[in-house]
Amino acid sequence: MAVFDLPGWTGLAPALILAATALVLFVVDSISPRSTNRAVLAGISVTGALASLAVAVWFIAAGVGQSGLEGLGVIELFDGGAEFAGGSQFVVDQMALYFMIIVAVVTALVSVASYDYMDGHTYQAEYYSLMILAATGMSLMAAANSLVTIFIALELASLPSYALVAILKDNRGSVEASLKYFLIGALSSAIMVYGISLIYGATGSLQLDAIASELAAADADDYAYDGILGLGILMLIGGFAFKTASVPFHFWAPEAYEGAPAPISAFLSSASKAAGFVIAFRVFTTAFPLEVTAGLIGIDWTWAFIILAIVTMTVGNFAAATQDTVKRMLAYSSIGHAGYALIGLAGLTVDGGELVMGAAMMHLLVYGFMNTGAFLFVALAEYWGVGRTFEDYNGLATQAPVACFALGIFMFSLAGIPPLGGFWSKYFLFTGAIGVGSTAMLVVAAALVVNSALSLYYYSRLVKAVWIEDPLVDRDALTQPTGLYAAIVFAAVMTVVLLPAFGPVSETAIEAAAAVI
Amino acid sequence: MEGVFSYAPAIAAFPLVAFVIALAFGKYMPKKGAFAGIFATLGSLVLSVLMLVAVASGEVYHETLYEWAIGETPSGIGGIEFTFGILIDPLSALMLVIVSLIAFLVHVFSLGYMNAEGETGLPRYYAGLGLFTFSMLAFVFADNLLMAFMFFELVGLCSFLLIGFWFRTRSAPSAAKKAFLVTRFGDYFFLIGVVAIAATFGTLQFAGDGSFVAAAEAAMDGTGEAWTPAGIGIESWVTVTGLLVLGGVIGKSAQFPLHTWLPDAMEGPTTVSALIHAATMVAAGVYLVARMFGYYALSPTALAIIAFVGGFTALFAATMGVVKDDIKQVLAYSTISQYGYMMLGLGVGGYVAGVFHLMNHAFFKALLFLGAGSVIVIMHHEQDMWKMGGLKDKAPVTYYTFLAGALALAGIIPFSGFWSKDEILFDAMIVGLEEPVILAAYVMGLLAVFFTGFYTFRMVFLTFHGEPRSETAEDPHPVGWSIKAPLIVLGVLALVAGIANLAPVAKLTGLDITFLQGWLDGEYGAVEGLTYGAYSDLLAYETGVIGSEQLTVLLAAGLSLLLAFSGAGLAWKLYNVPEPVAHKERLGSVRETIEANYYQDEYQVWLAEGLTLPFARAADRFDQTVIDGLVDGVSTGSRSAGSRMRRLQTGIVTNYAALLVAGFIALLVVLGFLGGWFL
Amino acid sequence: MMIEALIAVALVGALVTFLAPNRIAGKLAFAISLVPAALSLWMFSAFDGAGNALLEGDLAFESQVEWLQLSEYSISWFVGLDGISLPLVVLTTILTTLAIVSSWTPIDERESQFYGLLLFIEANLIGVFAALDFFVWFIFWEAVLIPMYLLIGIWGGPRRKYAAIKFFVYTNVASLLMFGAFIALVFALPEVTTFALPDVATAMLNGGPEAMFGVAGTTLASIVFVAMFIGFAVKVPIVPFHTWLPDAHVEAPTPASVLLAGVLLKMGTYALLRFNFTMFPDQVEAYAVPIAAIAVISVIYGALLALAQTDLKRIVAYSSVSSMGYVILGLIAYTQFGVGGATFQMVSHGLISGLMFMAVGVIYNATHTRMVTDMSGMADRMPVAVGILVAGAFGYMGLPLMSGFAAEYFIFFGSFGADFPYAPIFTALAMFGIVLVAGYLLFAMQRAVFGPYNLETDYEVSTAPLHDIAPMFVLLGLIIALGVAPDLIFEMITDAVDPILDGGEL
Amino acid sequence: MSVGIEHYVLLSMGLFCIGLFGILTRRNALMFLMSVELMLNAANINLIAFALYHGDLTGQVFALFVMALAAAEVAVGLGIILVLYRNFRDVDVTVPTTMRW
Repeated sequence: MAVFDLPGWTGLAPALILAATALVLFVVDSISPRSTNRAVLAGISVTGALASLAVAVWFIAAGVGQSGLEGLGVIELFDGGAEFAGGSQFVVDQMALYFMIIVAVVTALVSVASYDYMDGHTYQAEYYSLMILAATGMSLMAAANSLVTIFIALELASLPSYALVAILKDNRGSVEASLKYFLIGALSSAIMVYGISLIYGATGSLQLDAIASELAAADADDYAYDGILGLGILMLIGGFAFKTASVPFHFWAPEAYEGAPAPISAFLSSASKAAGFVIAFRVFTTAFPLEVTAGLIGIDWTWAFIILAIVTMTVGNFAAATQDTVKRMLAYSSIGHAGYALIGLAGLTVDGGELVMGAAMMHLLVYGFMNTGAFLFVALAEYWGVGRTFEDYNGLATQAPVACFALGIFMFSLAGIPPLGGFWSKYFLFTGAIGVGSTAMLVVAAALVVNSALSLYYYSRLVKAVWIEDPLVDRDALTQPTGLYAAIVFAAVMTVVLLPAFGPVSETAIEAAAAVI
Repeated sequence: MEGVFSYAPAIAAFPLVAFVIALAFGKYMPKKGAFAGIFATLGSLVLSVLMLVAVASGEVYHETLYEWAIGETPSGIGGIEFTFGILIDPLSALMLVIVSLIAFLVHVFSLGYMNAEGETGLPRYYAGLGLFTFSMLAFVFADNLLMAFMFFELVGLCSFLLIGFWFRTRSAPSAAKKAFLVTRFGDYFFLIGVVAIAATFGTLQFAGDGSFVAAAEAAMDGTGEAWTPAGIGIESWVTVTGLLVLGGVIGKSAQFPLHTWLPDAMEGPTTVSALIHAATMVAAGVYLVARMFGYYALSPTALAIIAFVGGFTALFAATMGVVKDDIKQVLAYSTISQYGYMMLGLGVGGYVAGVFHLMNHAFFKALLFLGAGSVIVIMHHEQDMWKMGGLKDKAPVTYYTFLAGALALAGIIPFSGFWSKDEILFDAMIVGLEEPVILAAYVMGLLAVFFTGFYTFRMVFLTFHGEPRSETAEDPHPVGWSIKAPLIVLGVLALVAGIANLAPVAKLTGLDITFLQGWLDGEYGAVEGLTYGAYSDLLAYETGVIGSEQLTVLLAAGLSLLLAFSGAGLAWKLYNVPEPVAHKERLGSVRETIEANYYQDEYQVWLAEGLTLPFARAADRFDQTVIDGLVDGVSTGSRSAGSRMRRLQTGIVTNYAALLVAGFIALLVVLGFLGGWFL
Repeated sequence: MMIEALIAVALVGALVTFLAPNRIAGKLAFAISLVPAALSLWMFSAFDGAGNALLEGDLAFESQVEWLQLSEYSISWFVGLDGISLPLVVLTTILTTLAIVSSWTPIDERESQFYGLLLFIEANLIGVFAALDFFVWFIFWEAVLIPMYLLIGIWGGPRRKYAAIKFFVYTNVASLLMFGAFIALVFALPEVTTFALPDVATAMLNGGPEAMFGVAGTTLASIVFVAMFIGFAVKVPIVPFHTWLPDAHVEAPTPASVLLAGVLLKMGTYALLRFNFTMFPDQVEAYAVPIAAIAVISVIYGALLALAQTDLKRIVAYSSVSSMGYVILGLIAYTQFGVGGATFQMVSHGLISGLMFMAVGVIYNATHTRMVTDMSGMADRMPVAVGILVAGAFGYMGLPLMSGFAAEYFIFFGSFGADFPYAPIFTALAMFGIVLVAGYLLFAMQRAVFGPYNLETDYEVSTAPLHDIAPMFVLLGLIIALGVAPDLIFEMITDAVDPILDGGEL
Repeated sequence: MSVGIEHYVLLSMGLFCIGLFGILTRRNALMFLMSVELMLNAANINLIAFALYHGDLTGQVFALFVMALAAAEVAVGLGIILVLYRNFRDVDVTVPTTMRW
């Protein structure tokens, strides 16, 4: 394969391409600051996202990160040469590429949708470039292999997001949302940095492998730093919890998703969440191997995730059950799904757990399609100006059957009902949770049952609104914006196709999981 | 003669075809499909007679024609085959002739009774008759218990359809429902019996070495093995199963306490009543007992119960018959009572007597009902006897034939009814001399004779004698040949049928003139084990005599004749006057009870509507509130929990920060304690 | 590839119909649905399978393709038919076709969507009965929910939304419970690396699960058995998990009711037979008495509830609960006639209840009420429809020479002599249902269709059109055919049932 | 006396708690922002102290990164506070509650 010939740094190509795209957007904007040519801007960002996607897919197909004969092995970057034993700051393995793909896909979808959604708004160029920058950050998070790079990438993803949420400057909701998002984000990042500093103190290193080796070297019997280390780990979890919108760091999410422009909500709830999970996965599998860490801090850190998973999915689903506005319901449901994905970390065990973690990764991919699609439908509704509540959506199916058919697909897929992609990932999570075989995970599985029953209720409520109910007010005919429709239909098709064609996804996910564990 | 048996299936097939034709094309046909039925039943009749002749010439027919289902018995006594087959032996051949004859006559009579009266929905009527005849004929020549049960049930269906023929009224559908439900209740036990017998012996055949009767015998004398639940002794288990089957009999043959449907069944057209009472539905029960008599013969207990139920029903129904004003009602109760006699006869081991009375009763009861039908036509569908009177001269044919039937019913020598009823009472008496239970049954049967004579002639006198008591009775409606012909045929039969078995005469004179006994005993030909002789060997009854046998015979005959005459005489005294009046008040306090039929309907209706229905409603309320309430409660509960969970999101960012930190600290505390960081 | 063809035709047909214009949708769907019907009938005639699909039987129309690899576990597309599933597939295709015809009259809005959903549900039902890999089976099992939810929700009666969501959530929760239990079982089974039902069944029959969650293997097996039983009991439904059924039935449009009662309920009993009663012989023996008690309660209690109703559809709905009780009784009898009769009853009840709902629907089309208290003497105006209703009712009562009697007789005979404790008593108690069913059906008839004609309408009630009547005649013909010649399917059923009773040893 | 590592840690923890306290009590957005800065700087103290303690530079380098990012954060934050003021005529963070529950 051609990858051999390329220098090592090209391993980050997917992220670099995005960065380049952002720069191009700046250039374009600075050439003609006044005129905003939506087609060009959207086109550039879509191209960039697709290019990043293509490269990532190519890498993964070429066997980057795979061990064995045909595999090309993991690409390690910036390991500072031989004399510096720190280890690499970035690593491009299957998991990194997998999440780069998710990010790129979501970015592409959102850019396409934004073409129509941002019609008539100011700051188009800023919008796109910020989005691509955030995407770059997320893409880097996927590959970051040291607490430093992780923090930087995370901030690179966060800061543009704050601005994106506030992009509708004269919309109170948008501003309020971004304020809350920013404040909670700042707090969480502060907590996270402090956690990093504590971990640094306990281990004297910031690079994940180095941390792991330090811990392995430490003497478990009289370990002085257990408190510091534990607190540090917990604060780190706080940082991730913020990014993945998990309880108790989720408070920003409902407002941010509701107030932000719908495409941005889609972007944050799908890509940003996935990015948050990838660093969580990497840090806890690479830096804090279970048995070692447990020996030092005296407790399995999976307990933290078990608690978080149960609480998060419960809070998310129960709060979503009785919402009045569709967008807020989706926001809470995305918290609930964060809870589902947390099972991927909660289910880790000393001997393996790749099944459950792989399932979580699958879920995040499928979620990237179905949840993005759902939020894009909301974007469509906002574009039509039909209103925000369930009642306002009543009877849309009679006027826009295709979009509503797609919405039905997204909803049932989110609920995990076959024959849709959401079924696999959700039920594999369930399967994995049970397969762990521990009683605690059995409780998690039970919580999953209760919550998905409830989620069934509120997802079908939306389906009921658009398909069963009759319109409260008679609307005039609805237009069919090309970009939004294209994005929604594509997401829907992918959601369906992912049922029969799930094989590659599940295999890649499980291999990637097995590789890092 | 061998070949004729290959046509046996056609006996039942003809009416079935007629049913289909009448149903499908009836409304386009002349007489609305009547002729299809007439020709079909005629064909059946001819074939049946041929069968009779064939049997008389010494052959019998027992053939399995069709395999319904086969498999393993759950009780693990080998495989079992559920089949359809034909068994034509003296008993079934005789019954085939009776049924097809009556059915034929009823069809003919219907021309005058239904068509001439311009009824609507006649195709439905004739289709029903066809199906009815088909079911009954198939039931008669069924060679196993399951097949018998199936057609037994179909007979019930047909009765439902025909009793409810006038569905636009309120009463007819109700009566039809009652008939089906009450008999269904009996069939419930019957079906348990069928299942039990099949599970016990692994066969349901009536005849041959593979029959459940033979299996039961073998099991009882230890040569064969059989399954019984929870190790019940085989003897008692045979009794239990026998009684379970008897449930169906009691239902269909309207024995106490399941007789209540029959009087209501008079809501159907009179022709249907004739068919039901004389030849098909009600006869089916008693015929079933005769059919599997060998099985009952194995269980004295079962027989005693049969006899007692029969005797009691005979008296019980007869007493109710005396106060009825509706001519059909009187006949209805007489039917119940007469079938009581047959049960009595079979119960005391008088197999021949029972079958004999079954035959005779078929003739004279059909006659009486058709006669009543003719009267009803004459009276422009007036059924109250108090509005009749004096029809004797205006409708002589009807009168004399009806009279013949009445004499037979009352058991006046030399009419057919006398011979059979007397034989039953004689058998009951000689057994009763040894068995107190049977004696009680006999006494009740004997008393019933008196009432029979009374209500029969009360009916005759009120209807035909005296002065006309209404203008319709003044100028009666003429009746055609299609009504008269069947009456005449049946009238003759009612008179002479007794010759078939003049047992008393034989006993007194020693002449061999008990043809029916010989017939049923297989003198001409029979299936091994299904003969009177074989049954008698199985019977465990002791019989005694008073003085010599002749004396006993004379005593029994004289006693019943005396009672019959006195009953008739009383009726003559009271009602054979120009202006008869009701004498009910003389009954005093008993009267209400009797007129209310001993409150039998009341308590049964109460069981259905006073007990079951409220219970069902209560169950429904329980279902709606408790069970479904739980389900809905879960959903409402979780939704309210959800709306409480929403409130966490106060919208004030400072609270968020506080909650966030609180949550974080909580997590820290939990894990810290578990991990022991604070030490 | 026959089964794939069946499913594919239905799926593609569903899509085509969904996109077709409303006015031709009905006829189009009918034409399309004839293909699966014909195919399945051909398969019926060409059936060459033997034995039980889960227990080393030779399958008909088998096909297996690797699908997913889940760490060491593999999921494959695995379908095939045996003597139990084939009759149910045929039942599905035929009932769907007839249901489509019977909806020409009542469905007058959004036809293309309606018929599309009908075909979609048919595809999934076929899949449920044909699938032999757990995940494939479960996908179809769950996928049935969506179309039924929409069918009830969009075209249903006044309380349709409540009924639809209740059906949707209730049955789905049950499925989740059952899913979890089964997964735990598979993980607990040594050296089982697939979710193929035959593998699981074999492993269960020799050895069973090992300890998991700190409970012993046998205990785990019992827990799983109970959990799965409950999971399926909701679908069947068995008392006390039945309350979704009457609501769903009453609110659903006639064709949906036909499929719901005709086939969807059979999914539950079919699954019970395939899973609980094939894989857990020991637990079946251990829990015989409670299950038999539940069966009897379902029969009697369901019949009592039916007796208390005045809505014709509700009556039939509750009578379904009662009839399903017979199925459970037959299954727990664990004898050839018991289990075979239960399977026979699945088909028979599918036909009869379908017929009943169609007849009620036809009357409803004319009267716009289903309350027996609101109408009287309907026989006067629509003789044919009422005639068929009466015929169906007697079929329900188990009239001989109709399939209902055969089924019930097999079940009773199979369970009376069965060797679980008190079998004869339980059987006798359950048999009392045949009296109650006659009671409530005749009671309803007498009030609704007989007696003097009386119905407050501002229009003239006329007889039903031919395309409403024809499907019912087809069903009636099938019912009588199966009643006269049960061996049409009973032979292949017993052939597939025997291995279960022999505990897999052949 | 010599200043041990624990003193630095205690100092940073104190600082962190002060910042946290400020966040929980102050309603002025700018105060909020400053409190966050305090927390970040507490982390910086830790990093530098530990770098000294462990005798490698990564900690100090990281501290520089943190400062830079803090600055960026403040920039974005101030922008948001600006639009906040423009929309709500106030910089009180508890005022905007149009979206809740």
